[in-house]
Amino acid sequence: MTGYIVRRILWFIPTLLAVSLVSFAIIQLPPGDYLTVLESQMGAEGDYNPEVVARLRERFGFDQPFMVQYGKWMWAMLAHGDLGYSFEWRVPVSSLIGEYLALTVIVTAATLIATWLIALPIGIYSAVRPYSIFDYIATILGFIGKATPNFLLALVLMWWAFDTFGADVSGLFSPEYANAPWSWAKVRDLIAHMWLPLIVLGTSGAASLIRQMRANVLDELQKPYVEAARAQGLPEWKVILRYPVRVALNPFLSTIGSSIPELFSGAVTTAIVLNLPMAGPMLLRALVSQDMYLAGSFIFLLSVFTLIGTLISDILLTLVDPRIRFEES
Amino acid sequence: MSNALSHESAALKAYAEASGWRLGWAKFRRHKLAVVSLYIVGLLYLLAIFAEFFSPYDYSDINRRHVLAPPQAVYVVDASGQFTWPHVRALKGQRDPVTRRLNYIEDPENTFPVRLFAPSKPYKMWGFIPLETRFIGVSTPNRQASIFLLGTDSLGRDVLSRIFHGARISLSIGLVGVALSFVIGIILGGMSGYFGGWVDTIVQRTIDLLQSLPTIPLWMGLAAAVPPGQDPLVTYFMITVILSIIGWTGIARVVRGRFLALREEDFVLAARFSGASEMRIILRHMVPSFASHIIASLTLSIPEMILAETALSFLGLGLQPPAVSWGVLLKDAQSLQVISQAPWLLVPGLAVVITVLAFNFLGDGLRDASDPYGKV
Amino acid sequence: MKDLIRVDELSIGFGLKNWVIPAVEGVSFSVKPGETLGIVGESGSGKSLSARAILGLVPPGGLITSGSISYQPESGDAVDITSLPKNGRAIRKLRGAEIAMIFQEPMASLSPVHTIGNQIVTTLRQHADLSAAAALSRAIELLDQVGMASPAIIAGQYAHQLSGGMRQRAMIAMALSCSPRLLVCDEPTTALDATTEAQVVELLMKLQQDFNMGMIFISHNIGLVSEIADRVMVMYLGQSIESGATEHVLKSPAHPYTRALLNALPAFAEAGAELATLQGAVPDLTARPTGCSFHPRCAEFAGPQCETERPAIQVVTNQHLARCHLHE
Amino acid sequence: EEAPMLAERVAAGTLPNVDERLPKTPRVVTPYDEIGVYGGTWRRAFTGASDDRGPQKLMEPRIVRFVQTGPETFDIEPAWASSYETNETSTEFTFHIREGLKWSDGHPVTTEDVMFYFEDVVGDDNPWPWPSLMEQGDSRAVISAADDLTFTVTFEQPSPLFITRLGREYVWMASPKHYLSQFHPSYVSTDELAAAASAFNVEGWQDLWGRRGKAQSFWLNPDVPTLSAWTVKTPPPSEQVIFERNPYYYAVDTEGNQLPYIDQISHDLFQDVETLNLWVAQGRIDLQQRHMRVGNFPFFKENESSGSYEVVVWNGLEVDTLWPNQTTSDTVMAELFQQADFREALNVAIDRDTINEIVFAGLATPMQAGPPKGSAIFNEELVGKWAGYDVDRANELLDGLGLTARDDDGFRLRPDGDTLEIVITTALFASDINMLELINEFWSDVGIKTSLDVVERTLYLDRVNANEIMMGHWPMGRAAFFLIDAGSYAATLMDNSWANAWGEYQLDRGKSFAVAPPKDHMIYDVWSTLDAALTAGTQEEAIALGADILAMHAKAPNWVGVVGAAPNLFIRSNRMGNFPAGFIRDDITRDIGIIPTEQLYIKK
Amino acid sequence: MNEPLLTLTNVEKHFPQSNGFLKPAAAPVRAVNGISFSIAEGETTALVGESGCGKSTAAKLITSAITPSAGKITLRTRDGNILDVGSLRGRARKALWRDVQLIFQDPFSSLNPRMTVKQIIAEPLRNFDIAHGQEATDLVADLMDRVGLQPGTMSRYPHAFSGGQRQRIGIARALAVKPRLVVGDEPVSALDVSVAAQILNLFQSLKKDLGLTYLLITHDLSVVRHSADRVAVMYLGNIVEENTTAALFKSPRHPYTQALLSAVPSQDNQDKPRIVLTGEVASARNIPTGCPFHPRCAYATDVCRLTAPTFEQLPTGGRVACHTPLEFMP
Ligand SMILES: Nc1ncnc2c1ncn2[C@@H]1O[C@H](COP(=O)(O)OP(=O)(O)OP(=O)(O)O)[C@@H](O)[C@H]1O
Ligand SMILES: Nc1ncnc2c1ncn2[C@@H]1O[C@H](COP(=O)(O)OP(=O)(O)OP(=O)(O)O)[C@@H](O)[C@H]1O
Ligand SMILES: [Mg+2]
Ligand SMILES: [Mg+2]
Repeated sequence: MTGYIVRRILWFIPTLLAVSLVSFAIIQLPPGDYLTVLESQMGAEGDYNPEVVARLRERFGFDQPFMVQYGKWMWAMLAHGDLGYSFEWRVPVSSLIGEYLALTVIVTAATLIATWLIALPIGIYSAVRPYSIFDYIATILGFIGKATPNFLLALVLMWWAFDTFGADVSGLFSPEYANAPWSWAKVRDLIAHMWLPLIVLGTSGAASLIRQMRANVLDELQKPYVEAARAQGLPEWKVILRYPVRVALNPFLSTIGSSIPELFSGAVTTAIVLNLPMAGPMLLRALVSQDMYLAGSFIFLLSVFTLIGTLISDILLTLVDPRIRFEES
Repeated sequence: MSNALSHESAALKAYAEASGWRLGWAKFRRHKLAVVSLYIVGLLYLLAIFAEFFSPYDYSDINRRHVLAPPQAVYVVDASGQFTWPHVRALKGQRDPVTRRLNYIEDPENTFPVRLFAPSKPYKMWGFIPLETRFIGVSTPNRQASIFLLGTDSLGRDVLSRIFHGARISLSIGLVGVALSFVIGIILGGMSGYFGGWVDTIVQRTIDLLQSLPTIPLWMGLAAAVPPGQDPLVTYFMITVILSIIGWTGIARVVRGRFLALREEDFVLAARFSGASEMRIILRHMVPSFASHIIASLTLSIPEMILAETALSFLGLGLQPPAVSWGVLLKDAQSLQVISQAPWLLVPGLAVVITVLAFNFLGDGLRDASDPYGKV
Repeated sequence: MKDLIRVDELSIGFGLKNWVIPAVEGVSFSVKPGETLGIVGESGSGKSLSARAILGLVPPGGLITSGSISYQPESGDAVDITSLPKNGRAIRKLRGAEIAMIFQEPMASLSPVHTIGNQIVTTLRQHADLSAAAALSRAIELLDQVGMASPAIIAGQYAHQLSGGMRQRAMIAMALSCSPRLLVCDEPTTALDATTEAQVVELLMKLQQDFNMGMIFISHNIGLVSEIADRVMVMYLGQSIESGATEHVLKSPAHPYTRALLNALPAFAEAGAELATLQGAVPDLTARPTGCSFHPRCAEFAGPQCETERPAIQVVTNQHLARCHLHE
Repeated sequence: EEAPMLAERVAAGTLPNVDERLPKTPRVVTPYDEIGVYGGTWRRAFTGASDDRGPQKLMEPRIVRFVQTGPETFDIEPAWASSYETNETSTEFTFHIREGLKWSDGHPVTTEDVMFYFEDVVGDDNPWPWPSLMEQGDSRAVISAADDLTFTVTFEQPSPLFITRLGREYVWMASPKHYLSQFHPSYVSTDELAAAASAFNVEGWQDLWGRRGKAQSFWLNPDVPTLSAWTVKTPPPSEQVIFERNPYYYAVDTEGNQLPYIDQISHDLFQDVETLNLWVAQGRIDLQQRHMRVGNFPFFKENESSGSYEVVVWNGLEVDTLWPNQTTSDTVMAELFQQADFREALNVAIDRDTINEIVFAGLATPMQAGPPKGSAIFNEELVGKWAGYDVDRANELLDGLGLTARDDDGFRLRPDGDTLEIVITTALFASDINMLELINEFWSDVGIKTSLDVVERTLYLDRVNANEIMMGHWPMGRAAFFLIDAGSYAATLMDNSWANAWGEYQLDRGKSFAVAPPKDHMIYDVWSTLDAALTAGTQEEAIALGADILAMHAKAPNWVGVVGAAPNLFIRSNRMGNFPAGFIRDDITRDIGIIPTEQLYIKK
Repeated sequence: MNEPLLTLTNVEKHFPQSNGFLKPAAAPVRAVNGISFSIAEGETTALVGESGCGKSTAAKLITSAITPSAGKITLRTRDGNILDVGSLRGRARKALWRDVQLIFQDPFSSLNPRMTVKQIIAEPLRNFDIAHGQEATDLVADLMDRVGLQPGTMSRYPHAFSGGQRQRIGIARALAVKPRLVVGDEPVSALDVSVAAQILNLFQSLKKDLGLTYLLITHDLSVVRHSADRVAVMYLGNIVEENTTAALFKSPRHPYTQALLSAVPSQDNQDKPRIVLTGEVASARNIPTGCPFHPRCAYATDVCRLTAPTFEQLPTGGRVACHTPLEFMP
């Protein structure tokens, strides 16, 4: 087991290098750089000064070739854990993204959990009573959630909440807590603001989860060991929960890792519409303004999360499903 | 056995000689939602292909007198309560002096009968077939006469016509994107699954890598790299390429999995014993076996592409007006102003939902049908 | 001695839209304590369905259309299992505790995600008021009884960590955990190879003696049945076509189908000799032949009534019954 | 009088008395409506780092500033200077610092801070480049301090527009030496610089300086002393950026109350403008113009009561304009564009009223692009010229040019036989696609095909700079003092250029496509007159020369102005007092900064 | 009969355990661990043994579906040449399949569900350039007739056939190239008793008609006794005993063979005691040292634990790999 984890972690190194290279390449793809963006910003504000730009260009090293810039970034990251510098905010990236990433992780995790909490029981029930009215309703509702673009749903819900309750449902915090240090009240405030993002983000994921869970449980229900458990005289609910559901859950554990980038991507548009202080909008801004180290670091860190998520789900899987360990040894 | 044979019914013979495709179709037909979806998808494509004809107006026709007009109802009862030929009423717009909002009132006296195959301003189908008839319209070609079944946008353009035209891009972006993904996915996935070894390792690692990157930033990065202001067609193509850069990984996985599984199948070994060359084994024995699976998973990835297009447009990274796609139309509708005052501009969203739903159900049905020999 | 279980004219059908396909038709048999009934027949002849019906486990879609299954508890009156509510408390009290079942596929019948010990403990605690620890030590004891070398270790292992034979023994331990009075074995050795099969059969026979269990042993391995069953029932297309003491049925079969079946077995044939084969294939349930179900394949045609008339059960000799016009 | 918030601190002894904090002669600001009350928080919103100008423009620490004196007239007043003098030839400018003026930390402001700014902050070896404002011709101005409170700016050549430009450009004229010198290599050692950089969490000491300098920028550094009415308390990157009143602010109202009235300004970060609109409708915004789009006018209006605010309209000075590039690389088109008749046809083929009605809800003014009314060189003829809608005339002109042949779709053919198609390039941010689509419609009515090329802003500039644009769409702006940005008239302001290759020729920056205009072209006159105006001895002279340039442009249209005076919407909550309506909003006049924001107050 | 058709000499097949990148290599699976035997032309040889002992691997080696890790497999071709089966590649390997064909265990997975019976059977005809077009169709009809299928059903898909019929299709396909050696990997174990009988009869008659040589792999000893001329018994990758069927059944010499035979229920050995093996089946991943059977052998001695017995020719006929073979019972 430990050997396995160590090996997996060793695998991280080449993967991370590749990920960082790709991240860096992505942000370098668009023509121009941060300074062209700055130029046009300055132009719009009427204080364009070519000399400023020229000085900055030299300072930021934009005139150097791609690999040199990448090398410097990597080296700073490896040597000092320094993610680079945000041109736009004029601060080191690391000091900027901490809270955003934390909130992203919180929202993503909460979404994941909420989706599971909703989808799993429904999926199980649909499997136990396939082709019932409930099954059809759950399926159709789930699919509608999946089919509706997140940003559209977010906007409509936001308007609806405002129009009917006059409520402000945007953001993750009320204005009075936005800058407040973390406290119990702030956490409560966060929870109170979380439901809308959860609905928007959750609906898109729930459908697939329900379908998968339903299919998995249906599959498992056909297996002889379920019949064997019944033959043991166990009550039906115990039969279902103890056996097929346990087994059907495994595929889900394995999707933790891969659902992170998916959730995150869905969250970008939602976060923009709902004004959530999450990584998505920040990343979008960074990409648009070509704030390359900021953007690169976001992409890089998200990929790292994904990789860690995959690792965690693999480890969980080996812990939960004894068969996997067997195949491993 | 001979008498058993002679007793056989025609139906049994048909079953016995039914190919996998036929069996699959029979199985597919049992999935009612999928069948309905198939019709819906078919209808949508029909509308998209003949958008000019089915649209009551040109999608770019500006109606200065009908800016942000609400959907017009079709009446079958006239002002005096009598049943009449279906008709629409003239709309009269007025700007609110304070809020400057345009309000429209219907004039029950001034009505225009609705006609199918109505004459219209000349237009060109697909840009080269001149026509003067549209599927639906009002018969009196008069300044006040209008039939905006889904209202108009901020330039008085007919939303319905725009949805039909937008369908062209939105529906084909899925197909083209999926086709591209399919080509890349099948080649790489096939190589990976068939050759195994280091080829497999490289392809697998690449897929892992691509899948560990969050999609939207990847799109954003790539979309930002598309030189803007190209010919819309070029932009369109670039966007599909971008979408399929992610899309192929999923398909490659499926293909690889199928190849790996099939490689172990006895019938593939049997084909080898029958002296079939590797090429023939792949093309004649393996590909037909997973083609249906692939089609099913392709169908399921089309809606993803359609949604992706809308998301990209929403982020301002997709197509730009004057091109029309559902994403572009939805981008227009992304404001509280629209939701509160012209909610009909959200109808393209409904089109997206219906299409994506239909594709999902269709894919579901195809997936069930893709294994015609499996459990019923 | 009273019959432990008595199945009377049991019919099971599968509903298909508006008509019912009879999968088991009028099957009757009984088992006494300490007795073994072997059920043989080709695949699809309704062996498993009959066995499952005894536990009230007819698969979804299936329906007991007529007949009764009366189980005689240790004390009190016989209960009709067919009249108990599906998966209800009454039937659950019997399952596992009084009537246990061993399934065909040992790998698939054990939960892949619970340890062997855990699974036995669950059964034990379901039926007896035991502490977890007591249940576990009982489980280990049981594993020891079925001949596991180091039962404590096995209890902590998962199904996939065991060999086929061990899995089957674990299944047996589980089935025996509540000392059932009737053990239904549905092809318990089909998945095992010959040497392992021998181990399992040996064990079952020993345990039956120890506990004086009634046993129903389903198999299409006639050789095996001949070895362990006291009485044999042969099934064809959902009907019991012959039944009686093992030596009667297998040494002097009364039904042409049984005869044909025995002749088709290489084990019973001369080396190199042509095996007698049954012509045709087992018809589909939906296309059950009129008259005697077996008549299209029968080599010993008794007359036109075979095609039109359903044969009734005939007594061949004492306790030896056959459903054939030949014996009218 | 002073704010209760400060009075408390005075009472607690952490702050000197208000008389000691104010200069001897504070700037007196006349409130628009009434004397305000102290206190309250002004709630605004911003989009992030790149929106820094939003908060900043509320409180720029200017030495002189614009004030609006009439519907479309402006004046310049001294701000933290008590007065200034200009010599007759516009070469010498003397400024007097208010006596007793203090930085926000209480440190007195002296000419030392001015000299520090010019010697150590800007210039070649300094963190920030020399401001172009401080140059005239080829030489730089010389700054000299006469005493602690008086300094003089001397130019070699006349610089008639110096004061006007000073009211607009980002040249603060003084930096708090006592604070900033600790980050400057001339004053401290490299080690100390490195320590300072790391204390500010930046890479190098250079990052402490400049537009987004962590130490120097008053909106990023709570510690940097400033002369603005509020100082930042919670700087970005934060969800909510908060400014708090400057206890040493140098202005008072007419009753001698120290300004500002408002205690705090808070800026909430938003990602998508719809969020902001929602905040507006919910009454979460007190006063804001940035990001409030005209298209949402009905929405804002309809939610006025629910959000208890009012939509206050100011007018913009910009005119939405199309720039036919007479030197476009498509030579056939270039030749056509060079025909005055063709350009006139383009102009009169547009129904500006309809555009105004549909795109601007009828709130803007259809007009030709030129300086606005109220500007010193307003040219009525120019603004009204070719702004009517006359399809017949347009057709007549086009036919007159021989463009009579048509293609299958009814579009005119160019002399070379191709379809006459104009590609309009526009940058997303600047334009309303709807307007261009309407123009597309109008022009097709006279047989001219158009296609739209919507590009990103940076790319637009790239294209402009490479002469890759056939017709640009960019507002003609900053026209109130048109000489400041007279490039539009001389084709040398590249994004507003109607002849990029000629403009480049004049700029002489070595672009390969630069080409001399044809002999006797009016542009030569424009260039020479403009040169004369910019170096005229007095502002009056300069203005007179400017008027000449306008007259040259009134002969034939060089661009296609569409609508101007577009409404700029302010959301003003009902509790916000002293905010006037109907002002001009323009970047030159510093947007909202044209009103003294310090006299705004929150009603109790 | 002097020169055997097929000879295996010390053939080994080890499957390296691929645990993926960056993992220590695990011990290989020694699926076939040095087996030697030969098959004479016209004979039916049976290969028996427990599940997992390497029978299928041996079949694949012989049919050149996989290549041996060590040892030599030779086939005597029609013109008397000796072909090294283990080293064949490409065209040459394809040529081998004209002589050697495999019948699969599972009649359901070995037929491509998307091809008609005609296409399936015609596949080798086409690929080996034996017949095309109408000629091929006629040949297919002929083959189907021979294996007892209605030629009229050739345009059907496999899903319309029963298990026994499918197995016949598989046989017809194998016979299409007129092979000399047919390897059947448990060809009847998935089939019902009565259907299995049909197939076994078919084998017998084809052997008679076409002079085929069979290698039958099975663990059903009653099938072996009925159909095979010779038997080879495998245990954990090794052949432990080989003899004529009659001799082997009469007098097994290896303790494992003995146990195996005793486990087979049949009417006439009802009174014989069953020999129940104790101990656990070892796996090919971890073969015990010495005699691989020693942990389960009732007669095991110290020698058995230490040294592996060699495969010796016995004076009484047959060969056995045992230090202390059981007594010969004539
Ligand atoms: N869920 C079901 N739906 C429809 N038919 C079924 C179902 N379960 C069993 N049957 C049918 O009932 C008949 C009897 O099945 P059963 O499982 O009892 O056969 P069996 O004798 O046990 O066969 P085997 O030896 O293959 O286990 C079969 O023809 C089968 O097709
Ligand atoms: N490709 C392979 N890779 C690794 N191990 C293999 C491979 N093929 C077979 N083995 C292993 O080799 C051993 C022998 O396998 P083989 O299939 O030859 O057994 P068998 O005698 O045919 O068994 P059965 O009766 O179950 O078919 C087994 O332990 C099996 O797990
Ligand atoms: Mg069964
Ligand atoms: Mg095998």
